[in-house]
This record gives sequence, C-alpha cells and structure tokens, in this order.
Amino acid sequence: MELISALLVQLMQMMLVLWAAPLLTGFVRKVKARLQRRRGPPILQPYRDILRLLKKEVVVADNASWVFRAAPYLIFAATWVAAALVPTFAKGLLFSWSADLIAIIALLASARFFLALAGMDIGTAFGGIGSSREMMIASLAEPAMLLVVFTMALVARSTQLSAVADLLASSGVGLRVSLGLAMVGLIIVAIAENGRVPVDNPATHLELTMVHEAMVLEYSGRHLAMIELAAAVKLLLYVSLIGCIFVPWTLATPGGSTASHLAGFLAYIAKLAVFGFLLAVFETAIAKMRVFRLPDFVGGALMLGLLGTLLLFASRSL
Amino acid sequence: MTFSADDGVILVLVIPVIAAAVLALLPGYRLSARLNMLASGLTFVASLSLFFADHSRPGHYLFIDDLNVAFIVLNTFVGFTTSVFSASYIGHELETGRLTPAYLRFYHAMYQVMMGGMNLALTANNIGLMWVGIELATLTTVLMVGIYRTHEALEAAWKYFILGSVGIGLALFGTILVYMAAHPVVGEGINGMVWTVLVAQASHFDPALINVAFIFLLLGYGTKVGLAPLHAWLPDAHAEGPTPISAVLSGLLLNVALYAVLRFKIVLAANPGAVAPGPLMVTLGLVSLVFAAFMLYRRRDIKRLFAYSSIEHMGIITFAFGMGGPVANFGGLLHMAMHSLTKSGIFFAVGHVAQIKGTQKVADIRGLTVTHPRLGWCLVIGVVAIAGLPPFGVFMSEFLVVSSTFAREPLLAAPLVLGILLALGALFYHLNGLAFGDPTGSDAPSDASYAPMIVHFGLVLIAGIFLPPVLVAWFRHVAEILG
Amino acid sequence: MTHGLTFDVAHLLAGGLVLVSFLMITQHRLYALLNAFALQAVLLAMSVAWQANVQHAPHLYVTAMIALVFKAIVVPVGLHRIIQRLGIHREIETVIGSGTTMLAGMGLVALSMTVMLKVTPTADPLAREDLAFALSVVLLGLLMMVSRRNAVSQVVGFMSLENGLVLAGTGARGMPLVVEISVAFSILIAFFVIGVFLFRIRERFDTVDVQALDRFRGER
Amino acid sequence: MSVVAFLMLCAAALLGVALLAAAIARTRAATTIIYGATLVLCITATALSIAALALGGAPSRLVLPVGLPWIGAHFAVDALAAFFLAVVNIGGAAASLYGLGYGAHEEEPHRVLPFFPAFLAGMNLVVLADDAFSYLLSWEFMSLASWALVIAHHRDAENRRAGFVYLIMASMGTLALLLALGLLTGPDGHYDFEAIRLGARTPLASAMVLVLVLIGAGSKAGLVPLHAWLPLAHPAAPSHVSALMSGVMTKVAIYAFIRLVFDLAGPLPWWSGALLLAIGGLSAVLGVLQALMQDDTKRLLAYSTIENIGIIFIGLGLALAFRADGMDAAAALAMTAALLHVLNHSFFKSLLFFGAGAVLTATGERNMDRLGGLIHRMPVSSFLFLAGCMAISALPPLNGFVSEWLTFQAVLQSPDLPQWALKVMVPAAGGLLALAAALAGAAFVKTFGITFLGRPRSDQAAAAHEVDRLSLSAMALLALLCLIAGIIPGFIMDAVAPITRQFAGDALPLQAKLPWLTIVPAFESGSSYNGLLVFLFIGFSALLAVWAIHRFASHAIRRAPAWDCGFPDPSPATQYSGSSFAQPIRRVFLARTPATREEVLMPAPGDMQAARFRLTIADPVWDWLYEPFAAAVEIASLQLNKLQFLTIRRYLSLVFLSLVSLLLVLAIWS
Repeated sequence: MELISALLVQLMQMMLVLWAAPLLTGFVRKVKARLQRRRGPPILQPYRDILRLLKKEVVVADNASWVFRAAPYLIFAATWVAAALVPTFAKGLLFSWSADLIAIIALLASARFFLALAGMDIGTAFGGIGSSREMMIASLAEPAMLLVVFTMALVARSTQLSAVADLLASSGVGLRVSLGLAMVGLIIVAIAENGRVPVDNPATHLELTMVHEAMVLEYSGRHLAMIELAAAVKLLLYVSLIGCIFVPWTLATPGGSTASHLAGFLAYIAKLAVFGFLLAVFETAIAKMRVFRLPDFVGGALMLGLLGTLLLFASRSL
Repeated sequence: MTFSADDGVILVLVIPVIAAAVLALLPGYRLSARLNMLASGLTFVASLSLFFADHSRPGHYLFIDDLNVAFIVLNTFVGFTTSVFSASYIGHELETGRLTPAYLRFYHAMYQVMMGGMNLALTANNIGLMWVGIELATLTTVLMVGIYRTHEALEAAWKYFILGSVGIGLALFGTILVYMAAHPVVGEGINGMVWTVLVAQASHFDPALINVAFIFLLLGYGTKVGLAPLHAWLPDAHAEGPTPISAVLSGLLLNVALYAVLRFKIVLAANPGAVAPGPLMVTLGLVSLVFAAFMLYRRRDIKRLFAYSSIEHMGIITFAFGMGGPVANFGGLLHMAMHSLTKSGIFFAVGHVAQIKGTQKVADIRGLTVTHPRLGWCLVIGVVAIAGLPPFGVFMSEFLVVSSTFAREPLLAAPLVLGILLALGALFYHLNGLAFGDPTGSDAPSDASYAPMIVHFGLVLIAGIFLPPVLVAWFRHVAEILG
Repeated sequence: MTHGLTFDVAHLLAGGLVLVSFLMITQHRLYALLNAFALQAVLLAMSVAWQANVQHAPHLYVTAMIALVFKAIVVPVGLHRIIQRLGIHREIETVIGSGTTMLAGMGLVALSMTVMLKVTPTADPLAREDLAFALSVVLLGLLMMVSRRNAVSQVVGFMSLENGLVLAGTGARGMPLVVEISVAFSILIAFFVIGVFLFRIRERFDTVDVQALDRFRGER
Repeated sequence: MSVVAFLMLCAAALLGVALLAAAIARTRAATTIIYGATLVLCITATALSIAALALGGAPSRLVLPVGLPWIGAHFAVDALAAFFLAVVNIGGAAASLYGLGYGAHEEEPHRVLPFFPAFLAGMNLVVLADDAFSYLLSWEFMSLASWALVIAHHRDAENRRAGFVYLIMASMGTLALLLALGLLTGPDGHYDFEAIRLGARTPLASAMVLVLVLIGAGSKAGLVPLHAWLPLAHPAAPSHVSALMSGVMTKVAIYAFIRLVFDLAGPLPWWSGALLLAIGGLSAVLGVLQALMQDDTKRLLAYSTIENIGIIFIGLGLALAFRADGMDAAAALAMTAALLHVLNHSFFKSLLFFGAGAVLTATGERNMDRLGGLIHRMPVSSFLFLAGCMAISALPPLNGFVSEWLTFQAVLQSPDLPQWALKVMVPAAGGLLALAAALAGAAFVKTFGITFLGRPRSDQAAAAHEVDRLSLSAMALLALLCLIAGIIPGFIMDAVAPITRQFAGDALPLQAKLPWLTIVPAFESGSSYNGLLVFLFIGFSALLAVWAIHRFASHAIRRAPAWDCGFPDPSPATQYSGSSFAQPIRRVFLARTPATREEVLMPAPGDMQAARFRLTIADPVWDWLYEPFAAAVEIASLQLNKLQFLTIRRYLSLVFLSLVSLLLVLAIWS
C-alpha cells in the first residue's frame, strides 16, 4: 500500500511536470505581453504549438546524421527524468534516492551535450555559433550551480534534495547569509540555463544574438516539438527546484493524508504563478546583454556560490 | 695443484713482451693482427688463472690480491676483445691508406707493449714498479695517438705527451715522498716501496709527509685518469688516435691510473693522522662530472663526445670511492667495470661508423638505424647503457652510488644527480641525430665485426640484471679493503 | 761526527739548486738560460755524488754521471744547435713580468718550506731539508713551464723540474730504482728535445699548427 | 605457485615476446603474431590480477636471485598492486586487440613491435616490484621502451624532439624517485619495501619524500607544471601506444605515488593534502583549458589526460588530508573516488585515442579543422567515439560521472576538518573540479562535433572509410566497459575496499548489499546514486516518447537542403572550426594571458589582399620553466666550451694552479 501510494505520487509528479511545463511558459509569455501593453497569445498557446508541430512532417537537412534525429528524444528524456526527480508538491519521492542534486545537474548537462551536438550536425554557421556560446555559458553556469549545491549540501550534510528540503523546512537552520547568496546564485543560473533575458532571448530570431534558437534552427515538426517541450520542462524544473529548496514548508510528506497532498499541490501552483510573474517582470525590466558581457553576469553566480560556501564556515563556526 | 701465483703473473707479463718483440719483426699485417689477437687471448687466459693463485704470499715486486686480480682480468679481457676489433678495423685503415704496413707493424708491437705496461702496473706490489708500468703504457699510447701523422694527430699526441710527462713527474715525486715517509719506520731498501708493507706500517708514518705525497699522487695519476681540470689531453687523444686505442684508453688506461690512486688512498686511510682522502676525491670527481656533462653538449666530433663522457664517468667513480663505505665502494667498483666494457664497446661501434661514413663529424652522421640497422642499434644500446639507463649495469652502479650518497650527504647528491641528468641529456641530444632521422652519408654495407660489441654489451646487460654471487662476494670484500 | 759536515754540504748544494732555479726564471735570453741550466745540472751531479758518498751507495754515481754528461753537456749543446738550426730568436717571451715571476717564485719556496717543515723532526733531517729544496725546485720548474711562451725554455723548465725529482730521489736514503728512474727520465727528456726538433716548433710549443685546430677541432 | 609467480611469468613471457619481435619484426606475419601473443598474455594477467583482487588481495611475495646482489629481486602482489595490474593489463589487452588491426598500417613495424611488449612488461614489473632496485629498474625500463615507441616515426623532427624532451623528463623523474628511495632506505641499504616499512624516519624526511615523489611520479603522470612533455610525447607515438601511455602509464605513475607516499613514506602532515589539492586543481583546470584550445585531436586528448590526472590527485589529496586528521571513513571515500577514476579514465582515454587512431588511418589527418562529416563515412567508430566523449565529459549514466560524483561526495566531508586552511581549500578545489568538468564537456563537444559532425572540410575527410573490425571491436569492448562501470560501480567500489582499508584505515559500506545496486558514499549522509536506474529511466522515457509520437503523431519525414536562415548551401568553410568553437571560452578564460595571442593583420589601405587573423596558442610553462633552464645550460656549456681551445701552456697552468692550491690548503689546514 505504502509502495503503491509512493509510486502513484511519483507517476503523478512525472505527468504533472510534463503537463504543467507549457502552461508555465505560456503564463510567463502572457504576463510579459501584458507588461509590454500587448494582448499577447493565450496562455494555452504553447500546447497548441506543440500539437501542431507534432502533426507536421519533419524536414531534415540532407546531410543530417542519426545524431540529429535522435537528439530531440534524448534531450527530452534526460530533462524529463531530471525534472521527475525534483519534488514539486510532495517530497520523499519513490525514486529520489536513485539520483541526487549533482546527478540532476549532470542529467541537464547531458541534455545540453546532445543539443550542442545536434546544433553542429548540419554543418551550418549558425549551429556552430549557438553550440559554442551555449557551452561557454554552461562552462560558467554549471560550476556555479554546483557551488550552490555545495552550500546547501554542506548545511544538510547530504546532496539528496528531499534531505535538503527537510532540513531547510525544519526551522533549525534559520536564515543564513550564505543561503541567501546561494538563492541569488541559483536564480541567476536558472535564468542563464533556460536562456532567458538577459542571457538569451527565447523570442528572438535575430541570428547573431541567439543561442538556443541558433542550435535548433534546423529543427522542425515533432523534433522541434520535443525540444520545445524539453525547454519548457527545464524551466519548470528550475522553478520547482527553487521552490522546494527555499520554500520547502508546503511540501507534502510521504504517506501524508490526501488533504496534505492536495494542499501541497495548490501551494505548488501558487509558487509557479509567483515565480513566473517575477520572471516576467524581471525580463521586461532588463535588456539582453552582449554575449561577451555574459561572463560577468554568470560569473557573478559563480562568485556568489563560492562566497556562500566559504561564508558557511563562518556562520557554522558561530 | 702445482700452480702458484707467480707463474700466472709471470705469464701475464711475459706474453705481451714476447709478442711485442715478435710483432716488431713480423711483416704482413694480416698475420700480425692474428698474432696480436692470439697473444692478447693467451694473456687473458693466463690472467684467468690468477683467480686460483694464492693471494697470501706477496712478493717484493709483484703480487696478486683481490683488488688487482679483477682489474687484471678486466684489462686483459678488454685488451683481447679490442685486438679482435682492431683486426677488422686496421685492415680498412690500410685500404684507405691512412696507415702503411710499416706503421701497422709498429702499431701491433706497441699495442702489446702497452698491454704489458698496464699489466705490470696492475700486478706491481712495488710503488716504483707501478709507476714505471704506468709511464710505459702512457708513452706507448702517446706514440699510437700520433700514428696517423696528421697535424691534428701530432698536436694531440704532443699535448698528451707534455701533460702526461708532467703528471708522471708529479706522481714520481709523490712516490718518493711515500718512501721518505716509510723510511724511518720500515728502514732502508726495497721494503720502503713494497705496498703491502706500507699498508701494514702506514699507521706509524709521518702524517704531514704522506699528506703531501697523496696530493702529488692524486694530481699525478689524476692527470692520467683525466679528472678535470687535468683532463685536457684526454679528448684530443681519443679523437685523433686510432679507434682501438681510444677504446683501450677509455676502457683501461684510465682505470689503471685510478687503480694507482686507490692503492695510495688505502695507505692514507690506514694512517689516523693523515687528512681524509675522501673530500679531495669527492671534489675532483664532482668537478669532473659536472664539467664534462656541460662540455658534452657542444661536441661536434663523435669520438671526442664519448671521450668527454669518459671524463664524466671517471668523475662518478672517483666520487664514489671518495664517499667510501661498503655500498658506495661497491658501486664504484661495479661502475669501473661496467664503464670499461660499455665505453670500449661504444668505441668499437663508433670506429666502424666513422669508417663507413668517412667522417667523425656528428653533423655528417645521420639516421644510422636506417642505413646500418645493426650498427645503429648497437650504438643506441651503447649510449643507453652508458647514460645509466636500465637494464644495463651502469644503472645498477649509479643506483647504488646515488642512493647511498643521498642518505648520507643530501647536499652532495644534488650536483651528482644534476651532472648525471645533464650528461644523459647531452648524449641523447646527439644520439637523436646520429641514430634517427633521414640518413646522410654512404649506406655502403659494413664488414664490421659485431662479436666484440655484442659480447661487451651482453656482459653489461647481464650484470645489470644478475651479478654472479662469486663476483658479488668478491666485490664486497674489495669494497671493505677500500674502507 | 761528520754528520754536521755531510748535512752542511748537502744543504749547500741543494740550496744552490734552488738558487739556480731562481736564476733561471729571471733569465731573458735563451743562451743564458741554457747556461744556467747547465750549471744547475752540474750542481745536481755534485749533490748526487755527495749523496752517493754519504750513503755509500755507489750506484748513485751512475745517476750523477748521467746528470753531468747528459744534462750538463749533451742537452744544452743540442738545444744550442736547435736554436741555431731553427733560427729561433733569442728573446724569451714571458707571460708575466719578471718581477711578478720573482715574487711568485718566492711564494712557492715559502709554500714548500711551510709544507715540508710540518714534517716531524724525527724524520731524517737531511732528507727533510732536501725534500723542502727539491719541492721548491719542482715548483719553480713548473712555474717556468707555465710562465714562458718559448718552447725551448719550457723544455728547460721541465728539465729543472726533473732535477728536483732526482734531488729528492737521491736524498731518500737507500731508495731503490733511483738509477732506473733517472734513466727513464733522461729518455723522456730526449723525447722532448727530439719533439721540439722534429715538429719544427719555432716559437710556441703550445701547438704544432694553430690552423689545424681551428679547421678540424673547430667546435667553436 | 602463488599468484605473483604466475604474474611474473606473464611479464617474463612479454619480455620473451619482445625478443621474438626483435627477431621476426620484418616478416609479414609479425604484426599478427606479436599482438596476438600480447593479447593472450594481457588477458591472462588480467584474469590473474582480478582473481587476486577478488581473493581480498592478501599479499603474496616472491624473491628471485637476480637484481640487486645480497638482496635479490623482491616481487609482491597485494590489493593495490592487483588493482593496478588489472588496469594495466585491461588497457594492454585492448591496445593489443586494436593493434592487431591498426598495426597493419604501420610503415616501419620493426620500430614498434619489439618495444610494445617490452613496454607492457615494464609497466607490469613496476607494479609487481617490491624492492627499491627492481622498482626503479622497471620504472626506467618502462620509460625507455615508451621512448623508443615515441620516436618510432623518427623521420618527423617533431617526434624526435618529443622523444628527447620525454626522455629527459622521465630520467629527471627517475632520479627524483631514486633520491626519495635513497632517503627511505637509509645509508646501509635496506632496499626491500618490507624493511622500509619497518624503518622509522623523521617527519622532515617523510615530507622530503613526498615532495620528491611528487616530482618523480608527478612528472610522469603529467602534473602541472611538469606536464609539458606529455602533450608532445603521447601524440607522437602510434595511436594504440598513445592510448597505453595516456590511459595506462600515467596510472602506473599514480600507483607509484600511492605506493611510495601512502604506503612507505609513513605518516604525513595535513598540509601535504593541501599541497596535492592545489596542484591537482591547477592541473585539472589548466589541463582542460589547454585541451580546449587544441585543434590536433591527439594533443587535445593528451591535455585532457592532464586534467583527469588532476582530478585523481584531488581525490588523493583529500585522502591524505582526511587521513592526517584521522577521518578514516572520509579518507576511504576520497581514495575510492580516486581509484575509480583511475580505472574509468584508463577505459575512456584508451577508447578515445583508439578513435583518434581510426580517424588517422581513415583520413591521414590529425587536425580536426581539416575533418568533419565523418559520422556518415565511419558510423561505428563515430558512435563508439561518442560514447567515449560522453564518458569523459562525466555524463550519466556512463562511468566518468560516477567517479566525479564520489569525489564531490568526498569534498562534502570537508566541514569536519579541523584546519581552517583545509576547510577553505577543499570547497575551492571542489569548485575547480566543477569548472574542469564543465569545460571538459565543452572540449569534447568540440572534438566530436568538429571531427565527426557537419560537412567534410577536406577531400581526405570526404573520402574517409570505416576501419577494420579488430580495431572496432577493441573500441567496442572499451565502450562496453565504460557503460558497465557506469551502471554497476558498486562492485568495483567493493573490490577496492581492501586497498582503502590498508592505506586509509577504513572502507566504504559494502555496496553490493544495497537494493537496486545503488551506491552510497556513507550511510549517515543520505546521498546516493543509481546509475542503473538512471540508465533505465532515460532509456524508458526516450523510447516512450518515440513510441508515442510515431504511434499517435506523424512519422513522415522529408529530406531537403539545410535551411540555415535561407543562405543557399554555403561552402563547408563557413562551418565553425575548432578554434572558432573555442573562441568564446578563450575570450572568457584566457584573454590577455600568455597562453593565447590573437592578432589581426590588416593590409595597407589600397592593398587588395584580404585581412588575416592569426591565433597562436602557447603553453606558458615552456616560457616560464623549461626555456630558462635550457638557456642556462646553453650559456654554461658555451662558456665552459672555451676550455676546449686553450693552449698547452694554459692547460699546464691549470695543473700548476690546482697543485699549488692543494698545497696551500694543506699548509693552512692540517
């Protein structure tokens, strides 16, 4: 019975991230449009896009290799698995012990790895631009993320997300400078990783400024759909990550009552809304950066992460 | 058995003399080359008998003890292999007209005289006789170095002669001083020059006197050993003389001179009041080692290159004996033997190379392993061995010397290691061009005689992996004698 | 009773040798140098003979004769010939000024004294003095070899070095092989002189042919 | 007969094969015979060593009456030796298998065949040796054999130079080790390791040993700043030998370090750990940055070896630090991580070098800027190479991730360290590690993307062909090992437990017992990772997606020219090249450093020729460390060489002066 419910929660969670992801994307777009005094597309537009793309035939460049065609599914799978391991409304997921925070980062890294390769497969100039810039950004964002993880793991003595959430939920930790730094760092990383303004503009098609779009330039039909979905899931993943680490109190505990799960679920939706809104505001407020200004921005996250880790000792030794 | 030490000793000394006389009279180089081989071979066999000779009864003039028997055997052995090599080498010289039959006759006779002189120096129990032997060997080698009668050869021979004579003079003065020191103790006459007696009585000698004596002997015989800064004659003599002579010089004469130094070191060590000989030898050794290592880089003549490497190794050996102690002495003795075998083997190879390519300039010899694989790889093996890389014997001796030194005198190990490394770098810097890359010069097939090389390198290889227990036990005993 | 006398005579002769050595390193003309050397040879012969007398060692007379005949007569005459034959000009090129040479010589003598007089007096005093003088003669000879550019004077330097050796050897009571050694050395010297003659070494005996070195050894 | 005896037999047999090769090298069948023999022997040795490890690695000893007299040659196999023997021989077996196919393309097989088995034998003997002499002998023999292999293609001046530099550095390392061993054995020559273990030594001596071993083994392993020879030498050799040098020989150096420092040197202070951390982190980051700048695939791989060695040394440094502070469990964790990475790196680095070799045989090109699109011509090789790239980029579920994950877990134990310096340094090292991992990802995206994807940049690349089956099977074998080691690392961690128990005083909890083959670094921390499940999840969800889409949505597909924002098919030259791919990272990390110099050559106004952009990549270590030394030798030899041209009189004065000075010494002292 125990197992069944846990399995149920796990599966619900996987489905949830899958279905909620486009919604979040659409919501952010909508809010952005409103803030820019546009009416903007309906919130459900992303679903429509994906469905249409799925129905269309795929146009593949003549010299595309199997990497090009396999990549979308691998990217999607890796992202999805990663997202499935992040507690959204309930912690202590059944399979959470199969991968910890570091593994989640690595899963996202593999997704990126294939995306970058796919970008280079056709052998066009834009694919190369996208891939090389993506890897440059990642080379800063990934270590920053890991340092943030260190900060939390050193507090929790574990890299297991549920454990971290538990610890932060138990008010024994209290508010720490280092955790605050970690949060800022994590948000910057999230922005960079999801290719949001100011790092990248998901709406642009001005070739020389785009990163993510440049890599997927050659994609069409179901492939593109997979990639778009994966991107949406990734955004959701980061949002729920931030949610579960820094607002862990609403998470339902395993074996808890259905009511608690329901409450957790509603709270989760609320979190998504809030973070989505904030993201939209942030994006409208700030302008896209030149590519070579990015290191300062993302490198800032790296510094914050390291600072957080070091300050941790200062605060621990109090 | 009825065999007594003296017979063996007599044989070792007499055979070369007779052979020299015969060779001086014989025309026809083929025959005399054969005879030369034969005589050297016989001497070698005779020397082997010395192992069974009893070492208890040292004579006034000659004697055999554990220290010199090894040197004699090594000496006669390398003398023999060199004579084999020289047989195949000299013929070519005759074809190219660098030597005339008359000179060849002279050459062979002198070869035997030189061997006789060195054997005399080694078997002598009398420091005067030892001096005579070394002088004899030196003068004959002087004549052989000049045998090509080219400007360079004469220049080299002349330089060798002058420096050698001064060395001889200093050594003699030292010998006289030793006698003077012994005089009050052992009384007048022959006894004052008998080494065994000297060692026995050394503790009563006047310290100040044998101190001076040792300085003169160290510098006098050190000139022969080729220790920097007394080395000047050595590179040119090696480079300009016939290659067999270079081989014998590097392989044997240097050892004999060092042997003389060791004899006197023992005397000095037996006297409590005297200065410790160690520091002097250590200093000279290190200077020679590092100096030669640097000099190796700028050599353009292949034979001069390996001559300098001889200086380097003599430096290591002198250093080892200067350090003293069972391990270091063992290493020194081993290194001595290994160096003679390896270096003479290298000179065999180099001799053939120079003959084939018609030049001694390193820059003009390229890609030997391509044109002459066997010769080229022999050279590579030789350089690998002499550079102190395993699995060859030099590695073992250097291992013993360095490790024991560092445990005792870390500061001394630094220059030692630096010198070894520098020398290795220089050798391979040259080898890179010599053996590898696109070949230059003639690729005419060589009628080289590989047997001597293979035997030498084979022995060095075996010694590097497995030393026969008898040899070891005996080396260790000698190491204790050396203190 | 005669000890004092023997000592003084030996001392006198040995000291004479050293003096003549000084004389030699200050010479500027070849012939004068040769004469000085001949004088030294004579003195050597006398001191050897005296030792032979004192030590009752007749074989030393042989050495004395060699010194007298060979060194005092044959070699100097031969060198005269060579000088004329090869037309070597008579000035001696010195490396360092004669004054400096003098001082250096003094220093060397002082050095040999200090070194030798450390020897405990128990050793035979005769031998001791002789050694001190012999050592200074040897060193002076070396000094001459290195401070003169001229081949002949270098030969002479070597010979005076050898005189010192013989002096020491004969001073050593009952030392065997002295005769043989002196003979061997005479041969050596013969080599020297012949070499100088054969190789037509006019001025320097530094080298046979300077160009040859640059051409062949050319490792510059 | 004991295990060690059998292993010695294998090594001896390898030497025999070397001799045989020297005899028959020029015959036609030689390649097959020799590599076949080495393959068999390596497999045997692997089986033996794994058996020894499985039996818990109780030390078994053997003394032969050879080697150093009055001591004999000692050989022994304990858990550590067994583990590294397995690493060596698996690599050797793979290389032999690859060589069976690859060797056929060798122009001068007689310059490779005799030395290949000798090299393998040398590496085996180093690990087997149990006394100072046999140890150093095998060590230098190994270097010598590999030197011969480096200059196998001796007609290329670059290779000769590489061989020269390599031999110098190797001998320097040997001499450093010799000094270290001399310090350990003491003056009266207790040369066998057992005696050394018993002998007591001062802390100072132990520290000196550490530094000397760091120089000796570190130069061989390629630690910054002693690494400069490595990117020259490893690529110069034939590819399967490069694989051995990079994948295996560096591991032998690691073994040397562990044996001498953890086993023989005795207790070490905590700062030794800090030292290792600093050097390791430096090597990791600088190595991978340099790798990213290279356009020569083999050189890139060589630099990435430096990075991975750095990672291993971070693990070892953590182990030392924890051990010094008595945190045995943490030390065990760090050491396990290091050992696991040793194994993993040997797998994927060999695989990658094989791949580079395959490209080399197929196209004759090492410069990736003249390659591209090979995935169409050599599908199998490219697939296997991709596996290698993923593994080395530490992507789950492959093996590279596991060891890095464990290293991170070890880093997370740092708060309990008492020393502040370490408290601060360890997370910093962790940061460097993360940076290195991310950059490695970039480097291998570049390698695979530029070489195999896109369109051919040269005719050779366009005309490439798949390589022979034997080479492919060797690569496939290694790729499979990468996957296995990635999804069930627990067994390996259990296998190395005796080693950590011996040298770190503790071991990880038994992994095999855990459900679903999960691995946990320590029970109290809830951290855990399960490669198998991650693998299954990804596979399952990917398949699910594919099935769902092809079942419910369209599966129509149409081929068309590339879109490329509407530029009609541009020339392959418009593709990103290797250096342009690396340009953003170069700008970020190496701008205005001596490592890179960019210059734009503008033609004079009115001049018709095009402007040119020149980029020069340099390894600053050359200018800072090696060139000055070389210059010093240059000058010194030049000055001293004047002594060769003095006149006889001057030489005489040298003699005279030394005589006088010695007499003076005597007159003044004594």
